[in-house]
Amino acid sequence: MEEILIAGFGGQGVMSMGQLIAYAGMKEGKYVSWLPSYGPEQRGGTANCAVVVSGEQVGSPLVSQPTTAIVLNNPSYYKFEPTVRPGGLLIVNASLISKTSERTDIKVMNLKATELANELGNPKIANMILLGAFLEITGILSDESILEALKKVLSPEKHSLLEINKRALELGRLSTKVGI
Amino acid sequence: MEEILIAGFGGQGVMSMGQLIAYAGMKEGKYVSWLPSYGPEQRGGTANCAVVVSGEQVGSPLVSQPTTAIVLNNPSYYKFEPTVRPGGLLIVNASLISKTSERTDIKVMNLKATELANELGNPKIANMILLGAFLEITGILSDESILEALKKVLSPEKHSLLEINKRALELGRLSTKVGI
Amino acid sequence: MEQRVVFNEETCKSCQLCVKACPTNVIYLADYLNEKGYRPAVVTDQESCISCGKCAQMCPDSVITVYRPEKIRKTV
Amino acid sequence: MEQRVVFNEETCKSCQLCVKACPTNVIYLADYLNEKGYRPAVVTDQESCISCGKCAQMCPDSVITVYRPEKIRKTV
Amino acid sequence: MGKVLMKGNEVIAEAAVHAGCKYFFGYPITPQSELVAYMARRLPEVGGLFLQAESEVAAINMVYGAAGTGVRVMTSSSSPGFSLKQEGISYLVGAELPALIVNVVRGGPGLGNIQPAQSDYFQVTKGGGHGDYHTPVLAPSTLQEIIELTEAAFDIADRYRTPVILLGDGMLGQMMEPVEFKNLTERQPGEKDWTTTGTRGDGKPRIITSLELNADALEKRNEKLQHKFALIKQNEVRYETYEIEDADYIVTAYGTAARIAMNAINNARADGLKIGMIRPITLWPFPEQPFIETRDKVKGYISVEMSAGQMVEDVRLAVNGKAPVTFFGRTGGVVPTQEEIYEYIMKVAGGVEV
Amino acid sequence: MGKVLMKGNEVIAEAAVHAGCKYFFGYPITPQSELVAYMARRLPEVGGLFLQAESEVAAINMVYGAAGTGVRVMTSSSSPGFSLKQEGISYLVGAELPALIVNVVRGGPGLGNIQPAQSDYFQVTKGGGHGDYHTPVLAPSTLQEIIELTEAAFDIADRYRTPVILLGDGMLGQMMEPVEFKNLTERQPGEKDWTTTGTRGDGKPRIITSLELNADALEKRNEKLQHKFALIKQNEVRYETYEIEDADYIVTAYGTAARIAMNAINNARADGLKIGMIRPITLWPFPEQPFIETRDKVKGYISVEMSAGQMVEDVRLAVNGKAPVTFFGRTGGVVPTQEEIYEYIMKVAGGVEV
Amino acid sequence: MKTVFEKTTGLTDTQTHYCPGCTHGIIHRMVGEVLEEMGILEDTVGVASVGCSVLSYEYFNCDMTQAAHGRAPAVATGIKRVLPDRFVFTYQGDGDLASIGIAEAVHAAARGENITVIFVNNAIYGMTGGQMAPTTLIGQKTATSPFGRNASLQGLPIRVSEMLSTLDGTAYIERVSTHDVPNILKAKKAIRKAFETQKQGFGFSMVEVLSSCPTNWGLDPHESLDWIKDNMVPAYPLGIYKNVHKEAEK
Amino acid sequence: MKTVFEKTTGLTDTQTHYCPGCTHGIIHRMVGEVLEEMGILEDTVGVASVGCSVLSYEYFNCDMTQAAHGRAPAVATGIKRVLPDRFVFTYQGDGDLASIGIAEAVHAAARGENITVIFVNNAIYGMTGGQMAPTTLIGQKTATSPFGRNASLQGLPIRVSEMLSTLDGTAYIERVSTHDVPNILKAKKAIRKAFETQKQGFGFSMVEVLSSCPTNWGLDPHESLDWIKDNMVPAYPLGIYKNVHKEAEK
Ligand SMILES: Cc1ncc(C[n+]2csc(CCOP(=O)(O)OP(=O)(O)O)c2C)c(N)n1
Ligand SMILES: Cc1ncc(C[n+]2csc(CCOP(=O)(O)OP(=O)(O)O)c2C)c(N)n1
Ligand code: SF4
Ligand code: SF4
Ligand code: SF4
Ligand code: SF4
Repeated sequence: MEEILIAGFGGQGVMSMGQLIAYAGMKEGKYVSWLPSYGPEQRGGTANCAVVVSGEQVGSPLVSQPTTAIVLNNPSYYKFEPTVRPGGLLIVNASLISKTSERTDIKVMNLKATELANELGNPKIANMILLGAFLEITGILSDESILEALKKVLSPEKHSLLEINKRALELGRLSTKVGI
Repeated sequence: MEEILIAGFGGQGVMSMGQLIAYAGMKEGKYVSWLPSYGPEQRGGTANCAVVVSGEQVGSPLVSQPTTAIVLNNPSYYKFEPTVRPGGLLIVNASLISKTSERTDIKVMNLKATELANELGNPKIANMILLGAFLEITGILSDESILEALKKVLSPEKHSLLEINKRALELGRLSTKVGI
Repeated sequence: MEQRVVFNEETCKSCQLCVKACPTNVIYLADYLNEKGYRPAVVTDQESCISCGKCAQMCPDSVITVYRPEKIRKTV
Repeated sequence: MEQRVVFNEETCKSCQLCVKACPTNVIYLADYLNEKGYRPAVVTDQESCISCGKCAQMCPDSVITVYRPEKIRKTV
Repeated sequence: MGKVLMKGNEVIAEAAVHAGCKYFFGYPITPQSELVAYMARRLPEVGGLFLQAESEVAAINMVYGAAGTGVRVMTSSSSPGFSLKQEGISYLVGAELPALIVNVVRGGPGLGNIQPAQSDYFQVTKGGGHGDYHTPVLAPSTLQEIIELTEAAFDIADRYRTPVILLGDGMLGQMMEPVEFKNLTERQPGEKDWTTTGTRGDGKPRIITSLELNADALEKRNEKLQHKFALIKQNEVRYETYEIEDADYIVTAYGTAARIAMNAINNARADGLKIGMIRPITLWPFPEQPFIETRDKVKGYISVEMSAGQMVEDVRLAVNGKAPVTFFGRTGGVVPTQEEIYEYIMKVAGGVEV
Repeated sequence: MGKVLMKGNEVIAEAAVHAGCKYFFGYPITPQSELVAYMARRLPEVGGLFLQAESEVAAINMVYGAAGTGVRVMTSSSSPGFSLKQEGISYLVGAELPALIVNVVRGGPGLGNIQPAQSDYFQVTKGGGHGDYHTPVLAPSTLQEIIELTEAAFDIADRYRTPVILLGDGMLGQMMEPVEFKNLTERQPGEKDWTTTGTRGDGKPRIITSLELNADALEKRNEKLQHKFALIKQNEVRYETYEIEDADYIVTAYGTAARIAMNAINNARADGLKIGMIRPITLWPFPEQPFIETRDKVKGYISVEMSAGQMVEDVRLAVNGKAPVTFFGRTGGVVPTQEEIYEYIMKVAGGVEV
Repeated sequence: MKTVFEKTTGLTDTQTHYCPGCTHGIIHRMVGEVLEEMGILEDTVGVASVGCSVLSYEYFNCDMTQAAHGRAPAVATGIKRVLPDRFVFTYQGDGDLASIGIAEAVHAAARGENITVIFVNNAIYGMTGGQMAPTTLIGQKTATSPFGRNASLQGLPIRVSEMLSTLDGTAYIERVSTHDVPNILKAKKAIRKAFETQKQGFGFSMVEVLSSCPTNWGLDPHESLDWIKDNMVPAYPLGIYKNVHKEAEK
Repeated sequence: MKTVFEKTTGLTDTQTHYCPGCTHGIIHRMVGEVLEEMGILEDTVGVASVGCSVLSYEYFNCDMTQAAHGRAPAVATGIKRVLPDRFVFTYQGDGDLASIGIAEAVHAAARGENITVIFVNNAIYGMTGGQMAPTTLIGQKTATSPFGRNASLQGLPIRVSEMLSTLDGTAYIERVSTHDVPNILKAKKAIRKAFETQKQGFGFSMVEVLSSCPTNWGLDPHESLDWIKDNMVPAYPLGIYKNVHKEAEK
């Protein structure tokens, strides 16, 4: 069972990252759930969502000790870095987060995703790069499922963006190997 | 324990008759209660009140089988004549009610109270004449207590009416003897 | 003479609004009570009624029906 | 030169209403983030500020304090 | 002052004035309108304020505002109007504001009618509004007791910073009975260090609120509330027992139903049956103790209510299966007669269990 | 149609549309606003009508009006807004009008917060409004079950001429989970011979009302209502049991708490403890039967709720003293973790009774 | 004999429970007549409110729904939105409409709900025994303004027609009176106009009818009519406040 | 250096949770400044409503009470009637005041409650994520008017200042805007005037402030100001609608 927590500012695409994972999980016949943080507090501060991908019926969609946390800004880093389950994974958008985790019981991946996204010509797809990294490391879902999910999630008029998203995913996967 | 029901049109003074009895009972150290019918239905039809005068704490102020019923109009007559407890008393304002009770298990007193009141010069005190009759027959309260109660109930500026009320009470008592 | 103004006496509540509304003052309260205990409004002097209908317009209880005699044309 | 316009940078939310309100266009967003993750508004060219206070009137977060240099009277 | 004959609704009002309540916000509804009218005349005499609100919703929120200033304040209504106050009551509890809320119950559901009923028991005892809360509920059964409980209600409200409900019914509200206002010293609410009256002289700004966006913090607050409820349960339970020592069967009833049932019990006793009574005076907290003390000895309990059966659940909870609990009730504004209660008692106590 | 990923709030809305509901009147409130927004987009597509009411009070009364014409109609809200609907719900019951009312519960009391809670259990099951009434309450615990129960809710509403409550919480409303709308034939309410739609063709004028000034007549009506409630109790109870046959301890929970508790139970089973579960699906009528059938065999029951302890009273009533009943709860919007539920189970089942 | 006046089929035969001389009865009759004359009795659903007129559902000879206190416009909205081709009207007192129900009235008006509101302003709460209404006049004594309504304590009367007329959704608003026959005839025309407005789908129509409450005013029925004329009419000027028909003509 | 502008002591140091560029912050500042300048911070009790400004109780530097959604004027009434010598104000959004709370607003106004209402009209529900308000403009898309507000379906916007001004109990009502500095200066004057009205005991005062909601309008903060100017101001004309001071001068 993967219990994933994705957190950042509103507008960084954390909610849709989570939905893509859930969608793709569903397509692959897994049990999934997605739960957003909600309410006014997300306005000023951080937004986050919890995704569970499991072989069994999902009990609680709440994720208090994620197997993977993907954090996209400083406040999220401080809030969730300590909660990652020992043996779990922490993916950090190092473009926006200066701190580096000193935990040794988890795997930490620092990725300058915003810079990479800029290179691809669209700073908004930093989230897809992080997602690519996540997929590469955990291997829980195929790119096809994610892209199929993307087609569902993007409105038809935005399908032109599919290509760049695909490239972002690939770049994310790649970056885990070359260690950018 | 006396359980008295007084019924008639609104405006015939049935409510205040009941209050006078309750007040006087209280003055004489008895346990008393007074309960009005209330609500919009009294507008078109009949108003009534239930009075209990007792040597013991009053349980229910409701009177379903009165020991005495005093009825001042036709609808009240029809409604309450059958409910009087066997051995009880029914006092009828015969000026306004044409029917005569055929019950033999109760004492019936038909009194042309409105005519008598007119003779005293005030048709509005028919109720006091009926009250006088009630007091005379049952003997449960003294005139003094009733008059004292009347002083309480009438606003000071209406104390001039005390005298005629007193005469009405006396006339009511008298009428039970001469059989008017 | 036929009735020009007819009262459904049982539904009258003695409010006298018709009495005041009548321009010919032909309505008055009877000296008996209806079942509800009200003295119903009545008209005995039917001839004096001019069938204006004002009493009926004013009556809150739709007690009153008003008729007007047909104009009788005689051809001589 | 003293500061004419001072920003409490930590409370700035990058809304840029001050930027647009400034008649002399001296306000811009810094290229760093404050703790909340916003690029705070700043003024470096303090001399060009005319102490009009418009930015402060416009700022929804009371970030800005504005000073005006005292008129210096020299008695020769 | 001696005995006076007053209507129940007026007794509530006068008792509140005696208890130091100078502010009333309310909306007319039968069968409690005399209370509102009494306050309209009476409060100006004591330098207080009566205001007819535009609705029950507005009234309870005016009470909320006034309560926040620290004064003793009340509102009153009857069933449909009381339903409209549910959000406001939940707010009062959440913001911990003391106030007296009177419900003179009538027949329901919906518009129902205006006759006496006890069918709002669940609403007042279980929390008719949202959230985890309870409010103390006091249920007088005579007009004299109204006086005592109205005063108690204000004291409890202030002591625990909580709204308190006084529960009557149309009969209690409309009837007259002699009452005596004993020589009361006018009660005053104690010092309150949480009021919003302007900071003048009392330091930092204060806030009255029931909002707490953070779940953990709200849970803390709720724990504080639950602690308060536990304290009230411990300290404020009231009830009356009658001849329960040797009773085979115990009738339980409150308010109007209790006074009528009492006559029936006396008749049954006169006929040789050993019947006792437990009369809850606080409906919440419900008096469990007298049930716990008797439940292993008696043959059964009979809950008599002017409802389709509500308090009987609390009786069952208190008896906890240790003895049979049966129910007799009338609804829709019908007040049971002592005769029918007597009959029911005879049926149950005579061996025919229902 | 296959599986789709949807938010719980949207699932409720879409399921209602599938159930033939074309009319929605409501007022936004977190955490159910997506439901309102979904209806605003969706209902015009099916030729229905969405109207944002000026308040929850207006919304429930618009529902009352629309329900009287015979169509399937609904409203939805969350705790404080739900409290405001109490008078209206009581009217719907009194006038016997079918409708669906959704409460996506949040932390209380008062304004509280917008996080998931189950603290409106009393309000929805005991009758938060005045008068002797109950409404069926359905509590789904997965998004797929929302579909099933939303349809059932409309059917029950029509069958018994009663408002029905669908009870969720912020988590169920906000989360996404795959759901499948099975090939449903669009349901239609049956013939209704009591609607007010103009007499055109259907004879004498009809009246929809909850008023009955005469107490005896109102009691008759109430008896009819009580009879209806008895029928619903007989026919509509729903619950799910899990491994209760050999259970030493039975956890009971509904909705969100149940799905989380299920994980804890599985873990406890894996650790060798014999734990089962009873999950009430209808909260009213409360499923007494599975408790009656197990209460003489088990060592105890554990009620797990996102409240300070409400359903536990109904559990106690059903168990009737035959076995210990303990309670574990979190409040104020805190959702319990399966770990802490597991711990609590271990504590109780491990011999330490609470 | 020709029939000049007979009871309308718009009303049932049930005798009303209104007090003697209460003009609720006159207003009922006019509404019943308009429904009859327009031939729409079969197509009408009326909404009775809570007040003395709560039992009007037994008097109007058409389908009727009883609404919670103040909520008649919301209930009417629910009906009308489902059945846009039926005529829907509410019959509300001033306590019901102007006090507890002002939100529902304002919003039905603002939405331009195509319904007709018969608003009976008798400056008091009749049903509950004579308490102050938002329309109670300054100085008027009621059960809850025992010293007379005092502007500084209880504020000034709400002139509902004037207020609602500021809302763009309103199509026809007129204030009429029942204190004599000419005014009654005018009142009936206004009621007809309001239903015509609904027929044409123009939106919210309301007729505010000044009415008496002899019982709670403590006056006899005839004095009550004078009291309307002498006290209410000056405070509540009669006339048309909103007229979409006029505007449509322009 | 002379201080031309610094943060008012009328506000606490707590940073607001408002979105970047939301003009709630400007309105807070103005109210805080007026309270400070009039020297009445210690004598004031504010009433926070339910909406984005619910946490304003943490921002205003005076005693504050949080009211249920729409009921702030009733809560304020409760406070003011007990403490007539304190200043009591409510701070309410358009959903709060004009939708669920219109009854309380109308009645506080009609009673002439001597309170000040700061009415923030941003043509939308901010807090709950952008639903239609009674003040939403025709054609405006919101979460609950996804096809644009349609007059025949959802009715026309309520112009609250105009409507309340018909009530005799109101003493001062002005509509102002926050879309540029000159208007902000005017807005502050209006707020001052409103509190002065209360000080003089003249009765109900209200300032309707046109405000932005960049988040839910989907515009950036500056575009939002333009949207106020270009779309809201024409629909909600600025100006004084009721002025007891003027009348007093006469
Ligand atoms: C929620 C609620 N509050 C109060 C009442 C009590 N009540 C019944 S009628 C009424 C006032 C009626 O006055 P009005 O609307 O002016 O009509 P009238 O009786 O004068 O014709 C009130 C307050 C109620 N039934 N329901
Ligand atoms: C009784 C109740 N109903 C609904 C809500 C949900 N709610 C909170 S704020 C709000 C609307 C706020 O809009 P507005 O008043 O315009 O203020 P803004 O957020 O735009 O400043 C609503 C509907 C609630 N808290 N309570
Ligand atoms: S107006 Fe009608 S009710 Fe009144 S007295 Fe005349 S006939 Fe009778
Ligand atoms: S107006 Fe204020 S918050 Fe906005 S950018 Fe300027 S300083 Fe920052
Ligand atoms: S109380 Fe007044 S309004 Fe009601 S019926 Fe009697 S006279 Fe008419
Ligand atoms: S949602 Fe709108 S009103 Fe609320 S804080 Fe953000 S911009 Fe301001």
